[in-house]
Amino acid sequence: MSRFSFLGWPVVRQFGSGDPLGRGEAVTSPKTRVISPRTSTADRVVQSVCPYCAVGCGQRVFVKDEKVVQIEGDPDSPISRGRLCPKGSASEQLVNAPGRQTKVLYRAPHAKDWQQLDLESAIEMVADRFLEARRNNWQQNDEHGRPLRRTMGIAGLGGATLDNEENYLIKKLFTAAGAIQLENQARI
Amino acid sequence: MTVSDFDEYRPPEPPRWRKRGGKRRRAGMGGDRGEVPMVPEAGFTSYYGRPVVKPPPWGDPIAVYLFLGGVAGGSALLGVGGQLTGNPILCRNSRLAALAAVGMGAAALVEDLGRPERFLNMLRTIKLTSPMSLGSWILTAFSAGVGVSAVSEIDRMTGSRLPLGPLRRLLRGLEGPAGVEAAVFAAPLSAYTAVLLSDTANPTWNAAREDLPFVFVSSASLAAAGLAMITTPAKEAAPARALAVLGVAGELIATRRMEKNMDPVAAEPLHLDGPGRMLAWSERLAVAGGVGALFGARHRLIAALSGVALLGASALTRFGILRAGIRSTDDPRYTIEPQKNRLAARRRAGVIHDSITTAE
Amino acid sequence: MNRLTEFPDHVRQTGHPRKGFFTDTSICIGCKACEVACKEWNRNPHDSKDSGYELLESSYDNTGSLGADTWRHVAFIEQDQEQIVRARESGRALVSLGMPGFGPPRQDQAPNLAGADTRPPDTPDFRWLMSSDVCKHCTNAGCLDVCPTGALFRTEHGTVVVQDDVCNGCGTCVAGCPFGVIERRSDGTAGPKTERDFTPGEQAPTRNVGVAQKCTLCYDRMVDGQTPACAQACPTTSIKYGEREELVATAKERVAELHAQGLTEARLYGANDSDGVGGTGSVFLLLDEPEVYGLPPDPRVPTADLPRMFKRAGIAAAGMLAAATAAFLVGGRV
Amino acid sequence: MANADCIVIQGSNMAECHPVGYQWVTEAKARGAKVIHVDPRFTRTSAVADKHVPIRAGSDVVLLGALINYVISNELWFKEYVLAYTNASTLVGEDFRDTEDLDGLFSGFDPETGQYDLSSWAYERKSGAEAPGGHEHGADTSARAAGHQYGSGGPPLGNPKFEQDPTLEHPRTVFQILKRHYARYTPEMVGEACGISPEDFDYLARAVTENSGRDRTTCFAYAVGWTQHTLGAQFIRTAAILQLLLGNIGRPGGGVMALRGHASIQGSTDIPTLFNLLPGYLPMPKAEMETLQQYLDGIASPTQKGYWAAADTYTVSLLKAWWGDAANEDSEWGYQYLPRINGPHGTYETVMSMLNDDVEGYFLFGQNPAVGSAHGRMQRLGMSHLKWLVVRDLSLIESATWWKDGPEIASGELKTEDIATEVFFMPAATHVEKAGSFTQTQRMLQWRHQAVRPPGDCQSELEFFYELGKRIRAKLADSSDERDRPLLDLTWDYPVDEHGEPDGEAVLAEINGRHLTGPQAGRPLSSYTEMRADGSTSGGCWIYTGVYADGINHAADRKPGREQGPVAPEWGWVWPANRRILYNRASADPDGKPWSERKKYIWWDPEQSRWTGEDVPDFPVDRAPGTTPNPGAGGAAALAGDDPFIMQSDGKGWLFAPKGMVDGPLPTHYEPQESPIANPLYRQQQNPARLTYPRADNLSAPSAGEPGSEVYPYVFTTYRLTEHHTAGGMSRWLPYLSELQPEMFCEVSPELAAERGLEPYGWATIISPRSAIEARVLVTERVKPLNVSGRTFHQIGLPYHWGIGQDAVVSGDAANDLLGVTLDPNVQIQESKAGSCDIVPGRRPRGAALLSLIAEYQTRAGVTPETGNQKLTGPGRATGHETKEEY
Repeated sequence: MSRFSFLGWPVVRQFGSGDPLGRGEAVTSPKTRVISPRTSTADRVVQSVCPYCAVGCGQRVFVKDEKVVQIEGDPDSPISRGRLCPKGSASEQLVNAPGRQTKVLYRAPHAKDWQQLDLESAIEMVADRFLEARRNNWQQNDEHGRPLRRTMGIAGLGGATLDNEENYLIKKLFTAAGAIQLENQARI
Repeated sequence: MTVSDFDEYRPPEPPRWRKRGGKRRRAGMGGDRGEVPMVPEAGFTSYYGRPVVKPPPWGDPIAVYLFLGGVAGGSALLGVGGQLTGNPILCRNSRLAALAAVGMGAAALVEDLGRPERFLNMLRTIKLTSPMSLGSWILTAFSAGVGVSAVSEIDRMTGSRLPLGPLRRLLRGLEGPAGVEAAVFAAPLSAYTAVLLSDTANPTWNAAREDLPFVFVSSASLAAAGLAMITTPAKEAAPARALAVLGVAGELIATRRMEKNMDPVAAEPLHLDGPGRMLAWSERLAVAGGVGALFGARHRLIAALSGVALLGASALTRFGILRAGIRSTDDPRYTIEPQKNRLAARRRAGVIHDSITTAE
Repeated sequence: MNRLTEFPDHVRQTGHPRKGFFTDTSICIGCKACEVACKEWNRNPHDSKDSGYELLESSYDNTGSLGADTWRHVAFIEQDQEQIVRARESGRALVSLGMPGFGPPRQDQAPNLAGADTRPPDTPDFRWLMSSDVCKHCTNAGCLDVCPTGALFRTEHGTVVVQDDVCNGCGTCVAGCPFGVIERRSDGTAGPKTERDFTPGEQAPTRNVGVAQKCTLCYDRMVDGQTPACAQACPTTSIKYGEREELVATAKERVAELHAQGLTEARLYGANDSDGVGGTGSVFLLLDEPEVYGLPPDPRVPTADLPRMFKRAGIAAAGMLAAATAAFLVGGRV
Repeated sequence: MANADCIVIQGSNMAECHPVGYQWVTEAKARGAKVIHVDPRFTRTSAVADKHVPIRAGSDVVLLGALINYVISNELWFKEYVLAYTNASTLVGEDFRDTEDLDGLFSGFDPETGQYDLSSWAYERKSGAEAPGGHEHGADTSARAAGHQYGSGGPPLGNPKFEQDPTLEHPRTVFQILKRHYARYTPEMVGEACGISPEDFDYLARAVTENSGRDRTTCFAYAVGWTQHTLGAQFIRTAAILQLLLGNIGRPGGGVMALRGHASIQGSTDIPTLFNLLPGYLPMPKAEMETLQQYLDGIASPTQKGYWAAADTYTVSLLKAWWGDAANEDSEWGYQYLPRINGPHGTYETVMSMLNDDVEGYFLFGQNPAVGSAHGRMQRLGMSHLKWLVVRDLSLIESATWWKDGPEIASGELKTEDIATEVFFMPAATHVEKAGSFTQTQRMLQWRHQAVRPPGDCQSELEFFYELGKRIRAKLADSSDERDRPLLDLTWDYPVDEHGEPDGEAVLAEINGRHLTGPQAGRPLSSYTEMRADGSTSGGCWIYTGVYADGINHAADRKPGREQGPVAPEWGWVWPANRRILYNRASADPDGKPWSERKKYIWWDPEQSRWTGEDVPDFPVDRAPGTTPNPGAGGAAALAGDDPFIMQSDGKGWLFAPKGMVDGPLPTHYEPQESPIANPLYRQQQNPARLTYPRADNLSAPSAGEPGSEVYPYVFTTYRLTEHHTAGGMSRWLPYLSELQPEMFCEVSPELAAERGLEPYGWATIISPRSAIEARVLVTERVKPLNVSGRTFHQIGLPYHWGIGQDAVVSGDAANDLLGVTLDPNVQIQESKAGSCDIVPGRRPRGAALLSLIAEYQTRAGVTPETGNQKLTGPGRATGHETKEEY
């Protein structure tokens, strides 16, 4: 309890109100009287789609102080009508999971553990390795001399929780690089 | 279980682990498949043998409080008796005992709270439906009286050396009325804890509701009397011995009545395992203490031993009752069977309007 | 019931209709979305802290029961044909009681079902019951009645809620609940993985340790006119939220519909305002006896007997006083 | 689905895997629809269905074939529908031989290659009718090879006039062939092969047929329970045939519904990260397609019916989108920039290449093959051969940590310090930390707005790959190597926000396409029909054209559902052209009238001379019902007024597939790769055209009748639980989901538990020819032993969500480790729904002893790489021999 005030004392309130048995409004605390859901105090609400299965349930993402404070079903969605399965209901924990990694990690050849690496170097290293592998394993023609124009040195396997736009860019880049071994969850 | 040459490389089977009473007794798939070693009777079904009602999170401090609260209540009565009958030693010793008991008891009570720092919230409201609330107010009122009277005694014992100043006169003046005030709340203090236990969904405690107050006031009486027999010379302790004998008699009778009135299934935990042994020993000690009080108590040592026996008996009663109740939540049978029986009995009697399960 | 118990219609005085749940277990798919949505909204810790993450040996149920951390709990019960037949029988017996109502069974109430063979030709040889349990928000709530601090209170919507800033964790309510719902959150043995904040990769301490916890029917959402998290998430509308009166009407329609299909095992739980807790705010449609789901078959709010208990305690106290008096009368002479 | 009168859920555990989708089933059921669940296990779906029919895993074609037989022999098919809208009356050529004639083989099988020559399956052409455009129908050898080269329209047929017999009496009509093909698929056979009782079959058959017709419709729903088989594509075909016969395609409450498991798995095939496809189901060019013209000829004949005829416009628009000005008439629109394929290069081939050290680098984005792919051990060992590995995920999944805590480290097969693979773990953004679109299972694109910035180093794939592409291009900027031109000429310039995140809408706009020249230059296309092959339009994925019509992101349309009708066209955008039900022309009769008032959906409005209704008509909107096309016409113009199947080259629904399926024009029952049961229908045990990979590290158990089959006497089937998500990367790291299903378990019947001494909730070890795993035992009557071919047949259920690693909240052995790699020849999906195994009580051995246990079983069973990999087991066996796939 915060500072004691005699008139706020439930004993006084219960006998001064219609709640002599002290089971209702007489015993509420100041905090209770101003309770409000964090969905209504959020800075903004963003419409999204559940990342788990392919039903495509609508989600509403509540953001407060640039943090996701709640994700729940979007009642507007004609697909899901506001409902979510357990996985969809756990989306907020997915985003804010304590076990989530937010730093780049690097394991050197033969190393026994991870080390930290800055993002900039990591992308640069990957780009170098991409080009090297592409070059090392280039196949220009097949046995009949017909063009193949491809590299077998690079492969990719994607999940199906990627956006269409992401898949598009990946497919475009890999194809232009001649890296044909690109697959995704759809085959698994 | 040997299945291959590689068994030695298999990890050892870990001991079967249990979660919150969740995994014991595989009463599985509805429970009446005969896999339930404990409850073989047909017709009993449960959800994987899991409890229906939960035990309150009350550990030993609560049993200690039940015991000490009783000791305090009884002592306060002995104190006021001594006060009114001119038995200052009994009066003094009982007042001090009451203060010590209620002090430690209250401490035990606070100790057992989930948020001890919020113990003052007990006086946030007066709730007629809450024995704990009423009890808190009783305890407070009682403590006030006991405190004033006992502090006065302490002051007297220390040769009026407490730094009380002008308050001393006030204290001395209030001492008597305070003792009486405490005595007014003493019996309720001893009795309310029975209601506290019975006014729950706990199968055993609730089934004992008719007679548990009698057991508790008897136990309080014999315990306070026993303590007085230890602290007070035999000459001054005669009323305590009488109270002890009455208490023992009362407890023996009340306990038997209680069990007779209880649902037989709900009464079972009173005889099982640790609680059962405690209650059995409680009775033996009570009888021994009572006999000692009745016949051998002019002898100081016998009186003291009887007193210890009585205190022990009371403590065992409280621990026994508390734990029997907690034990009764362990097995859903104690909840389900009496309820099914009483529902069936009501239906047989033509009372069919009050079932929680309805077909329409 | 008595002068200390509440009236079923007490909330009418607040100007708000009484809110509640109707959980229709006949369409529950056991997905546990309600459990997760509830924990997620109320930021409850997960329920495996004292055990590690292990199977609970109860079909697909691995949270065990309602408790301080699990406010929605889905039960899974596997039954063979014999049990199904028995459930149908017990349900039919209930129908033929012609209840609720006063007096002996009325013949006109359900003649067609009482006598007929209600075992449809396709009685399955197996079934898997699923049921999402929740706090009952009783009309006469044991937990609320015994709470000494006023931490538990009856909201203007007729629900029963713990004020976590008031509760001192005395635990009386735990014993007071006939359904084993409310529980004190244990003290912080929670592993680091349970704790979380709204920051990825960071953790916050568990809230409300040492305080009694149970379903609030999402009081915070309700005051804002929002649906409780579990009901909003429920994919099949097995959990329905709304005004209790309407829900009870829906429930009665539904049970009649199932009976008409010969499914006499269907029955309502908590829809009767004359029962031992004055009816519940959370009403259930069950497909077997309540104890099969871990629900008490005849719960009774302890407050119903409280006046009597006070009286007995009064007599006992008087007896103690008398004994003490007698002791001084006797002992004074010795 | 909510409009269906009967819903058969088969090969899917819908209530568990798609709980929110299941609301429509619940709703239909509440309205009186019958729901039947056909599945090996009694699952949560069965629990809320009207009936559960247990079936032996992998025998679905027998059941569906028997339903087809039931429908035909009891004259229950929807005659007007079948006659008007399917190829039932078309005649097949004289050379065709059915499996009934050849004991399990169709005509055209080449035991040398293990493949079919499809030419004998062709329709009979009317005498004198010449295939226009010089496109030889049928005998075209390039069309013979694997199905991975065809888009959704199937292969080209041209538009010759085929022989038809509207009386359906000619023995070579599709209808009669169908009838003969399934004549032996009887209820008795269903009992023998599937373990389904005659009563259950009767119940199912009645339910389906009584709820089909003018007034009523039945819907089939399937998921990976069908696709993950060596017969997967044929399972779906069987259901489609049945539904066509019953008139349940293109109508409300009908159809064969795929239930897909991932947020955008539909999208990732539409815009495929798949080796054999370009966006919009255009095939990846093969080596022999040296010119653009050859490529286009391989897709579609411009004179065939339907919208595939315009494939040239889709292809050129795609090339324009990718290579901009470098794609011009002189450069064949940049066709030569495309790499070529010359065989399967799927994920499993890739892993085998890794083991051969042919792959240097591997990107994993949001995928956990160490747990989620078949034969996990091969996956992990493959990765240990890489030079470098990039793992982009939310947490440290097993595929990122196998080098230090994987099962092979524990068994001693790998030592951390010996592994030379460099591993980059790059944290990814979650779905709320990036904007973009998902395509859900009914082809709806829905836009997600960005809610917050990704934390720390986390990045979206969009940002990462855009950045990677920029750097690669920068590093090559000075290159004069002709091989680098495709990268350098690539249109790779998207607007970025202040944090460097590319604008997803700009990418979507490119996918949608725009006019490049002419008065409308710069304007987004509003329909794929606006695409041109002359370089005046661009568009990255023709089927998505229209999503950005008028410059508005229609995927972000969000008019609340309750403010719209049931079709809700203003929520999201459905390809193609925002159509919610495909082929919905079939919801009206040939005259354009609804089949019934109750099932009206799209109909012809004679006053306005337009198709109208609740949805966007999937048909030329002004093509009147009676229209007969100009004989010379091609494409959409060639569609008759009653050709509802606008993507099929003859406008009809295919009961018999003369093209497109490489393992048979009609679905036929074969046993799974591993089966303790002998094929009760033919001497041919397995699908002869399946793709096998005989390797010492990919052994198969002997099938029925072969020595050693008793060593692996049980069948396991893998599946998912509601509480987890695939390999667990998005669920096993979350306490709320982990606590709901904390441990790996197996589900066995009480009978099997008794037979093997398995203790309830104790441990069991499950051994397959590839691996052995341990699991807690759930003994449950939900798994029933079936009586199949006169013997008791036990199935073991295994959820596959767990994996061995140290970072997840919960971990456990991975069921997929048990699986081998054998693939469906049409789509190269692995068989993971049925495999042979043994089960014994107790935990599995640790360390090297685990390998010894597996080896001991292999020795006892006498398995070799050849075991189970004979293509032919029946008729041609004397001449057939083991085939090795040489790719």
